[in-house]
Amino acid sequence: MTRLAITYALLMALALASWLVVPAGYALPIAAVKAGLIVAVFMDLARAHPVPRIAALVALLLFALLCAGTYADVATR
Amino acid sequence: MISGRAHALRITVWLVVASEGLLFAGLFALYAGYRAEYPRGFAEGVGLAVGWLGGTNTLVLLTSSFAMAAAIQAGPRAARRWLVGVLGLGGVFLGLKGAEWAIHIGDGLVPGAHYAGPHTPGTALFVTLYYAMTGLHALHLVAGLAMVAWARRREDPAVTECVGIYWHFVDLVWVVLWPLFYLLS
Amino acid sequence: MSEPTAPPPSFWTEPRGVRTWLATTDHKRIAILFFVGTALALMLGGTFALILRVELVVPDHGIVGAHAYDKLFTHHGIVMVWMFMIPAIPGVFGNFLVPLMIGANELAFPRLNRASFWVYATGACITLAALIGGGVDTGWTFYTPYSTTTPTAVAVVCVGVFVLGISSVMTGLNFIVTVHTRRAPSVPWMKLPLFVWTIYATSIILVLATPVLGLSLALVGADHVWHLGLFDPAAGGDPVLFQHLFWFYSHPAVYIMVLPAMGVVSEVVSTFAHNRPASYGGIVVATIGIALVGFFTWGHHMFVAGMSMFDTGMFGALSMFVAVFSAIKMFAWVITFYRGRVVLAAPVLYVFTFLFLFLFGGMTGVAVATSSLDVHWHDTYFIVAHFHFIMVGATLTAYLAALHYWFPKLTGRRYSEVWARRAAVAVALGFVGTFLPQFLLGNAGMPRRYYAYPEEWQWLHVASTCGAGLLALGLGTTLVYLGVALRRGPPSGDDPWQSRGFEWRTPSPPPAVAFSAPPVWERDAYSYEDEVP
Amino acid sequence: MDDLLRRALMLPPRASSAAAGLDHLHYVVLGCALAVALVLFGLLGWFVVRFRDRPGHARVRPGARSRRFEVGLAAVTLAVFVTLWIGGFAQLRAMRTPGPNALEVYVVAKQWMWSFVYPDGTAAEDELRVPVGQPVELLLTSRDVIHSFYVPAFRLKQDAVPGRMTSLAFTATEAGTYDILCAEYCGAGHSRMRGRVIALPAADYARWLVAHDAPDLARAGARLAHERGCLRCHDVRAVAPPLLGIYGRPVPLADGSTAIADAAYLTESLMDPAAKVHAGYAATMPSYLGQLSAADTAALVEYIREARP
Repeated sequence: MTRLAITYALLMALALASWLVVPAGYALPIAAVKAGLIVAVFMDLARAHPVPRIAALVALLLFALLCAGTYADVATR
Repeated sequence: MISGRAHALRITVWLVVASEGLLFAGLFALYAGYRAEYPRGFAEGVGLAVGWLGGTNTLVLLTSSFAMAAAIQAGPRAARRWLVGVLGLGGVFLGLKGAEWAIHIGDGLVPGAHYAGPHTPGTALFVTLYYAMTGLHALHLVAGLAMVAWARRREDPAVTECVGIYWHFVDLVWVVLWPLFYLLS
Repeated sequence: MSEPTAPPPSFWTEPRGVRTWLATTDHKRIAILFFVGTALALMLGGTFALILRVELVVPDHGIVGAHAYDKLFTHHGIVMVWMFMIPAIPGVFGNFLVPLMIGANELAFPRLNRASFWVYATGACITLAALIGGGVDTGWTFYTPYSTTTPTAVAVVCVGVFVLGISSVMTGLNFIVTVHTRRAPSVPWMKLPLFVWTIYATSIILVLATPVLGLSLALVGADHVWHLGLFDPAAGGDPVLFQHLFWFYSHPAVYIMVLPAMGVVSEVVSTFAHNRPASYGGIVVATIGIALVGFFTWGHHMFVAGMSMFDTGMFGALSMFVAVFSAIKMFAWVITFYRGRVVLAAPVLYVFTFLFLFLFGGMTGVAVATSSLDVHWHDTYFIVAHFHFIMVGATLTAYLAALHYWFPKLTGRRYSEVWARRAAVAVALGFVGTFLPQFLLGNAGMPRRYYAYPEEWQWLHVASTCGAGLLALGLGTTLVYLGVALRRGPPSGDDPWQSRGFEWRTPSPPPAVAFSAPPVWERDAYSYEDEVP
Repeated sequence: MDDLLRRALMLPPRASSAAAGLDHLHYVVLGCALAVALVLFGLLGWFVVRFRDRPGHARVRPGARSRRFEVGLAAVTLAVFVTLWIGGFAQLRAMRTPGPNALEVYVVAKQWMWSFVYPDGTAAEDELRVPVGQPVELLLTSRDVIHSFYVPAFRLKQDAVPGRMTSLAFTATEAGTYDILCAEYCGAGHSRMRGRVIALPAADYARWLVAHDAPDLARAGARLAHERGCLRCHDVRAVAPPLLGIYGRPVPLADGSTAIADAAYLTESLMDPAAKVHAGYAATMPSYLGQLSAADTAALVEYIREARP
């Protein structure tokens, strides 16, 4: 339970920082950190069986692939 | 080979999360492509957003995610109370989101032909993507609320855990959506 | 279903009554329902194809007008791709055989399995309603801005295909969880039959790629109804971005179509060569490799669409990697016949056709991926011939091989071997007659989806139509003798091909509950070593 | 032999500098396929006959195949495929870089016809005249849906995407008339949307240029600039970037990069002003997409090219 509370506090801190303090340039990296925390702790992927971990990794890889392929096409035209 | 219902349910919910994640990937790819083509139009679009509503919604959803995680670890009686918290916070999120949409529609920020927002090239696309992505997210959130209500009645730890993972996924999508539409101006 | 004459009780006869069939959660009965659905789709799609081929016999107006022609090739594409090619082998043979091959009585979620069929039927009905109600003339690729501006029933077809997509995801989900959690103890991962590996890999693509198709068609449908302008050039939208979303699904989709066919070929080759597959590990690596690397190559459909040179280079190179996996399988299949005991029958004749056509289908894919040749060939009949070599040449022939190979397993009866061989030869010759001329048409520069064409190419079209007639004759004959065998075929026994496959270790046709307890199989699915003195 | 093979494969005659290279790569790939087919089906045939099931067929234990053999075979196959790609991609880069001082011709595709605008402002429907031996660069766009400008004899095609400018570079090598076809499905008239490329020897092309009286394009452009209100903003420094004298000079862009103010940049700025925004200026210029005919666009560009501060 304390593990969850600490993570929750961290997430709220990061959200508030990204919102009020930190310049816009860091918004996406902070979002990535928060996403990582949610997946690892709240969704308990850190201690999960390898199969869900592989599924999450492949989904993330394909998500990034589609965004990168589309962005690269427009950016390098 | 771990057989057993909990393991099968956990794989299933992670596959659903992966599948829904890729449903959002298409929209994120469109956002990436159009942001590359119209950086100024998108920056101006982010300027239009109601900052405090977005921020508050982020804090609300993070709290609901914490409540859900607590419900998974808690005993049957405590879980039911945590899940009421999740339902409440989810409702608050939808309320704020509805208010936000009402404000924007009032300002004429409507996708498609009746768009009356700033005419910087790309801003109309930004608004259309805003409605598409937050709309799809809200749809998934409503589905999540229905599943949480069902899990609360079932009082089956395996079911609660799976619904929890799906709920965290909905929160995860919002965590990434929030900077795109509220911070990156 | 007609009642075979007093056979032992099997899943055909177990719970009686049509209502039990419609509400069944038995994976074997759901497989038969999928067979009926996909066979009807094949016949409908095939009829559209024949009308197209008869129309193209004359360089200008033939039997249908230009607008009707556009609708026909669109419907041919939609019905064939989403109602036959994608659901057929996983829906019919995956459903029937995967539980039998892993020693399970059922899929992980029987009710989800039933739902996946009825969602498929609903999606098919919605799509067919739109096709009858006015039809769609955008091509199965729905390129914007034409798809968002044409006044045809695009929105309804988008809903129909979206629902078919939901059925795909359901089926994929079910198979993945089944293979992970329902394998009998004597079937560890590295003893899994190759057909189960291909269904598992296909399910990964079904679950991960279909949502992106769902989104792109939802956007086209919504744009058609509420004019969102997301891809409308006048509002600053970029049609090339739609193509990115569409092909991100549609290239992995062609691997959804070919991977199960490869699984069938692996099984048939191993059985009729009575030999262990040449490289079990190599085929498994290639199967999973195709499923994952298949996602990296969608851009080779857009070399001349206005995509940047950087992306063109990246996608061309990556396409070469996915081609290597197919090549590995081709080598493995051929070498499996080395030092075997080769028995010739209809299934293996279809597999020889598969090997021949898949080689040239695959190599023309490599040729197009060089990106410079694609500038000449893109959107011409060369591409039509390339993907028909894979879709019809490889997947349909493998489907027919599966139909003949597992006909005894499904029905407990033998088909007429003489007629089967004649039909196989007719299908092979008819296919080559249909699509070889189209390679030449592509070289000559005839674009795709052309209603009228210059006269000098007419003789090639006439040849192609004759080939199509022979192909249709071959398929029609197959329908006839299999129908006859269903009623009056002699009993086949439990393992007519002396195969070591796990699926043959249960009675044919299997009872409603195949395994009273998890089976214990000492010898694995390819253990033909006991034939060697 | 080369021509015999070309004719056997139904390939059209070669009329552009890129055609020969493509055909030879075509032969190489076809050769690879046939060689692999010969080996594979030779083996298959031999195995099926040699090890067919017959009475007294003594089974022999199949030798264990080493993993090195499999990986080696895969590596060789990959090497061949990647080599083919390297050759192909090199050809593509050569095809897509226009030659020195290429003749720029605007191509506008519209549901079911092609129209061309030459540098001297004359417009033509369905007929593109080009000099043999001189590099040509086509600047393609579309008024409605996606079309694809395809000349089989040149082995070249390029999609014309609405709202954007795409380019196709080639050099005609043989005088003659070659079909233009539309290669991207665009509706009922897709198969009727045909034109002709007429490649003329340099002398005949020069005579053709003189023969038809080309209007003074720059004057026509100036007239248009007035009519369409361009001059209301341009050259008012505070509102819009200057037009006079910028042709060919680098333009600083809002995102920090610079672009050369050539015909493509000016046309794009007319059609899609926000694509490349001049540094320091707000992107408030409306789009003229669909309001300016190809001839007007060429006239305006000519006006900007000729005008002096």
